[in-house]
Amino acid sequence: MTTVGVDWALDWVRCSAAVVTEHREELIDLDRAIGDGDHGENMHRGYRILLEKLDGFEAATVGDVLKLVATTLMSKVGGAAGPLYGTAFLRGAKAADSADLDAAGVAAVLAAGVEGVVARGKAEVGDKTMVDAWHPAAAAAQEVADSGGSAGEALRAAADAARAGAESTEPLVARKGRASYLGERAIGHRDPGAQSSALLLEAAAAAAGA
Amino acid sequence: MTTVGVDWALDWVRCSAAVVTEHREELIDLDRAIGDGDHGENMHRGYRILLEKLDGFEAATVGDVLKLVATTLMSKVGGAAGPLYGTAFLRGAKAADSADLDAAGVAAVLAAGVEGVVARGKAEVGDKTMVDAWHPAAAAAQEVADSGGSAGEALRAAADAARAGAESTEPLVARKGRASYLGERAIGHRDPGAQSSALLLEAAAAAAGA
Amino acid sequence: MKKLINDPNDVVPESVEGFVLAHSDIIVGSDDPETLFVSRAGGAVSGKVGLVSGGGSGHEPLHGGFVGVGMLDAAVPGPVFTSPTPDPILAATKAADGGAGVLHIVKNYTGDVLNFETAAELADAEDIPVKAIVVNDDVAVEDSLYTAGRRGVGGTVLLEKIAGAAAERGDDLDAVLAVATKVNDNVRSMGVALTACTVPHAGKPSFDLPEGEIEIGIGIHGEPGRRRIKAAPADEITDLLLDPILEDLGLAGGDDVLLFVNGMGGTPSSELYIVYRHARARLEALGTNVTRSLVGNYITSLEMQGASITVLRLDDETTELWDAPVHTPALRWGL
Amino acid sequence: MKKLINDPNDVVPESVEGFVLAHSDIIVGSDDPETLFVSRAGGAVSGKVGLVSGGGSGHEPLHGGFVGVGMLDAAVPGPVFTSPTPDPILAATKAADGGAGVLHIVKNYTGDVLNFETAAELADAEDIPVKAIVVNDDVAVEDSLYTAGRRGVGGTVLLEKIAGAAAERGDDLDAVLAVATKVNDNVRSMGVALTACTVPHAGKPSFDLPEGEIEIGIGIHGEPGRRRIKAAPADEITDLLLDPILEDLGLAGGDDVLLFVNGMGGTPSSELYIVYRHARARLEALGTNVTRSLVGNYITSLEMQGASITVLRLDDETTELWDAPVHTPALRWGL
Ligand SMILES: Nc1ncnc2c1ncn2[C@@H]1O[C@H](COP(=O)(O)OP(=O)(O)O)[C@@H](O)[C@H]1O
Ligand SMILES: Nc1ncnc2c1ncn2[C@@H]1O[C@H](COP(=O)(O)OP(=O)(O)O)[C@@H](O)[C@H]1O
Ligand SMILES: [Mg+2]
Ligand SMILES: [Mg+2]
Ligand SMILES: [Mg+2]
Ligand SMILES: [Mg+2]
Repeated sequence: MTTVGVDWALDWVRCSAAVVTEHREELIDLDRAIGDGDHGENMHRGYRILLEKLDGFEAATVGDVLKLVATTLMSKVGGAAGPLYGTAFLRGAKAADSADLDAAGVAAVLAAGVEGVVARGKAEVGDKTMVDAWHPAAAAAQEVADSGGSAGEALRAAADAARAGAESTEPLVARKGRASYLGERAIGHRDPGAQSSALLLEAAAAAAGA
Repeated sequence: MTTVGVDWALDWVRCSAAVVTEHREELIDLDRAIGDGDHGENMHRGYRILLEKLDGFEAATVGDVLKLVATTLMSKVGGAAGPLYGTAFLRGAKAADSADLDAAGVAAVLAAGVEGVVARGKAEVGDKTMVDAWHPAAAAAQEVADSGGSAGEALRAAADAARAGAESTEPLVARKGRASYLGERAIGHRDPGAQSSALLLEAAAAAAGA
Repeated sequence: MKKLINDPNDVVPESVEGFVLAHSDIIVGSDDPETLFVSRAGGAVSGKVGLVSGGGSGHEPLHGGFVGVGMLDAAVPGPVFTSPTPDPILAATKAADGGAGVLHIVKNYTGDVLNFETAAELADAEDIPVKAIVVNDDVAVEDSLYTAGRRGVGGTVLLEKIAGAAAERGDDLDAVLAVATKVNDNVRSMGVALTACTVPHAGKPSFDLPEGEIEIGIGIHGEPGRRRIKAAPADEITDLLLDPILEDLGLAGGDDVLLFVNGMGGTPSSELYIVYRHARARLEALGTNVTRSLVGNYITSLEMQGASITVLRLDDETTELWDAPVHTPALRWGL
Repeated sequence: MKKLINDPNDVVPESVEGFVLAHSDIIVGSDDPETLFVSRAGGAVSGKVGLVSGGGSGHEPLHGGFVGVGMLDAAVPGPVFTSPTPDPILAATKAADGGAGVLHIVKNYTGDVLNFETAAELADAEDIPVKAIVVNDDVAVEDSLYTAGRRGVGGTVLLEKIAGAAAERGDDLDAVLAVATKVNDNVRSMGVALTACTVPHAGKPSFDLPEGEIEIGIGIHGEPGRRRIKAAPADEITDLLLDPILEDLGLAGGDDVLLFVNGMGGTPSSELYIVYRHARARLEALGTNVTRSLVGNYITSLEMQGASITVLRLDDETTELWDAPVHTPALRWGL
């Protein structure tokens, strides 16, 4: 797809809800290892409620959908992930106030999202957080846009980069969030928030058929 | 031995301390199954202190020794077994106020002991308590006395009867003590107090070389 | 076995030592470790009936946690799950005697009954009048001539508070015994274990309870219960505990009750409140008024996971005595 | 997983429902279950600074158990181990506001900090002045630019009591914040886990801790600690917890301190007193005066076995505020 629009955004939410449900236990186990074991349940709770809210929801722009995602995650997920994802989607929504997004639009949404996460959480790349998935994803989308690719291609590149980014957290010591209390003991474990971010971005690509 | 005296009584205490130490865990496990898991430790504590008290203890009669046993168990064992054994040995001591006991004397001591346990604990034979060991033991000693046997023979018969008596508690439902709370679930388990009684009476026979 | 202890032999004396230090404003320990007991810091209250309880350790805060103004005068901790011997009970009885006699509050276990009986005889020989109340509120146990009778469990806590208030207001020994008897007659309990506990000396759990199974009708000494069932939702378990209590107590609509949900030591209080919630709904559906409540770890079994429910039928007198000020390490209000 | 619960989804609301029913003389629950919080039965106290705390559930009695006269005005329970969202925090803030502003008492975890921050912004938009104290007393965590900073643990309980008393005596928002800051600056904690806990939704223990091993430097969310060691006697473990506290606090001989030994939920109180005994001896050997003590389950991790030690350096003001009357479900004296 050259551009993605409101239908894609709605599909993104639905696909996200599906992968979050499917990977609920995996995310719980990742969080049990270096956190407190709630990340899968938190994300699952948020997306379950989000799905309900989608029923009869009228959106004119991609931003409308992303704003619903933002406020729902903010008010239903809790923990660290809730406000961070909430802010990411809120900033993303502001960057997406049109009916359709091309590759540059996709890249702008992702860049705004990363900025939101960083603004709230103060984490840098390499701190073993969701930033390690979002940051390369936004960069990869921007590259596709720069080289004239489609929105779908941008989303696929973002998803691939996010997956690699999530994997890249495994050898790291954490410097933010709960895993930072573990010191060296966090080494060898993937960050749950980076993994859920990769799942959400994979859902975004899937929703675009990319 | 035709008669047993103060030396035997002192040896009985020492042999008892040894078997109680050796069987401490077995008694704990029996009590874990149908009680609260302390019987082995309780008996062990009592006899350890008793051994210390034996050091330099001067006794003129078997009764003097049994009285020391009685007061020590009474004041150091606690639980149900402490007062019951305490009373048994106290009554036994009163029945043994001579330097030497023949078979009839042994039988009289054991009979007085059983009476003490029953007076305090109100249990009958078949209630799955230490009475199931002491009662046949006293009866067996009396039989040996009646048929003109020696003190050693009386103690051996008592020990054998006590062991059989302890075994006989296995198929029973308990009607006294902690095991009575279990109803049918006590079936198949040997009563810990009957088992410790059998051990003590075996020690009595061993101390007489019987 | 995982415990925050040093030598198993030192568990009780070290724990009591820490306990006395932490609460030295209101309690003292006995001078002689051979006759270990704790009593009120101020000594016996002249002219007041003294209240003494005790039993095996491992049920904390029972009984030491209930020594103080408005409740017990002295408590005697035995070895873990083992009744104390007569000597320390006698020493505690003397320490609690303010000249008006002493009430022994004894949970109905053969060992406790026998050792307190002997101590009472010894006290009598020293001219201290002693009466005893034997608490037997556990409906899990059949009360018949063919058992040792019902065990004393959660009702003991409520009885110690209410009888303590009666003594504090100046009742004489017979009157305090009468109040205690009224509480014992109107209180019933039943417990459940999700996991077994481990006696330090034994080093192994008191019974094996596989994942997915629970023991109904458990006592407080890690004895197995009357039956083992599949794990069930809290509301169902609550019903299994409450039904025999209600039946035995014969509650009538309009009765006032105190509802006490007790933790066995290893259960989070959040779970106790889930049990409380359903028990309360059941009682209210019966037309009973839950006018007083107590939720928490008050009579425990070491680290056992589980709970017990106790229901006490109240009247004006027992309600007033429950509300009276109390200042002990584990129960405190109005002071 | 063995728990006295019904559906894992209902653990928090059902537990809070039971909790509110059991303590209806002093607390109320919010009307809207979507913004779940508990607050004082009488409503906001006019002219008094309101104190609001909250965080993931599973640490009971923290924080709901500390709502009442002399302590918190409202508490917000999130899902188990998950910070509540801004909506209920805002609702609780409004309920606690008596016109003198509101202090948010926040334990230092990314989730808590972020959600309370958002709620404070929303409250500000409704003209309720909010200040926040972020409690970070856990010396198990390195406090550096390269971590999320120290966690808030046991010190939170002491801070809520002392700041609550300051608000109750009429201090204004800045003054209450100053007292809270003083407590936070003078308190340090460290914990140990003997067993892991199980989040109801996860259904599995938060980490595997084999027989014979313990986790030193544990948090209250079932996070693994900083290191795992062989099980050791209680006195040794106590030293391992106390040493970093003493070092970080830089106690001097002659200092007055409050010694707080906290149970993680599944540890019998008898074991806590064994820890207390040794910690107290250590402090006294340093020439420190243990003038106040607290021993019990006050900030827990579900059914985890383990304990934490907290030491607070006291001065005359904080001692007086600690002693001031308090009447909450979990802490009560003088009333
Ligand atoms: N400061 C931060 N910046 C970015 N992401 C963070 C930060 N702190 C935590 N996270 C992310 O949040 C995830 C944990 O989310 P979750 O388990 O839902 O919350 P909590 O840690 O409060 O239990 C971590 O895996 C990490 O990716
Ligand atoms: N009423 C009784 N009469 C006779 N023996 C009894 C009675 N009650 C208990 N016992 C004996 O005491 C034993 C238990 O002793 P012990 O475990 O030391 O005490 P406790 O039951 O108080 O833990 C039982 O096995 C039984 O033999
Ligand atoms: Mg988490
Ligand atoms: Mg026993
Ligand atoms: Mg016992
Ligand atoms: Mg969390």
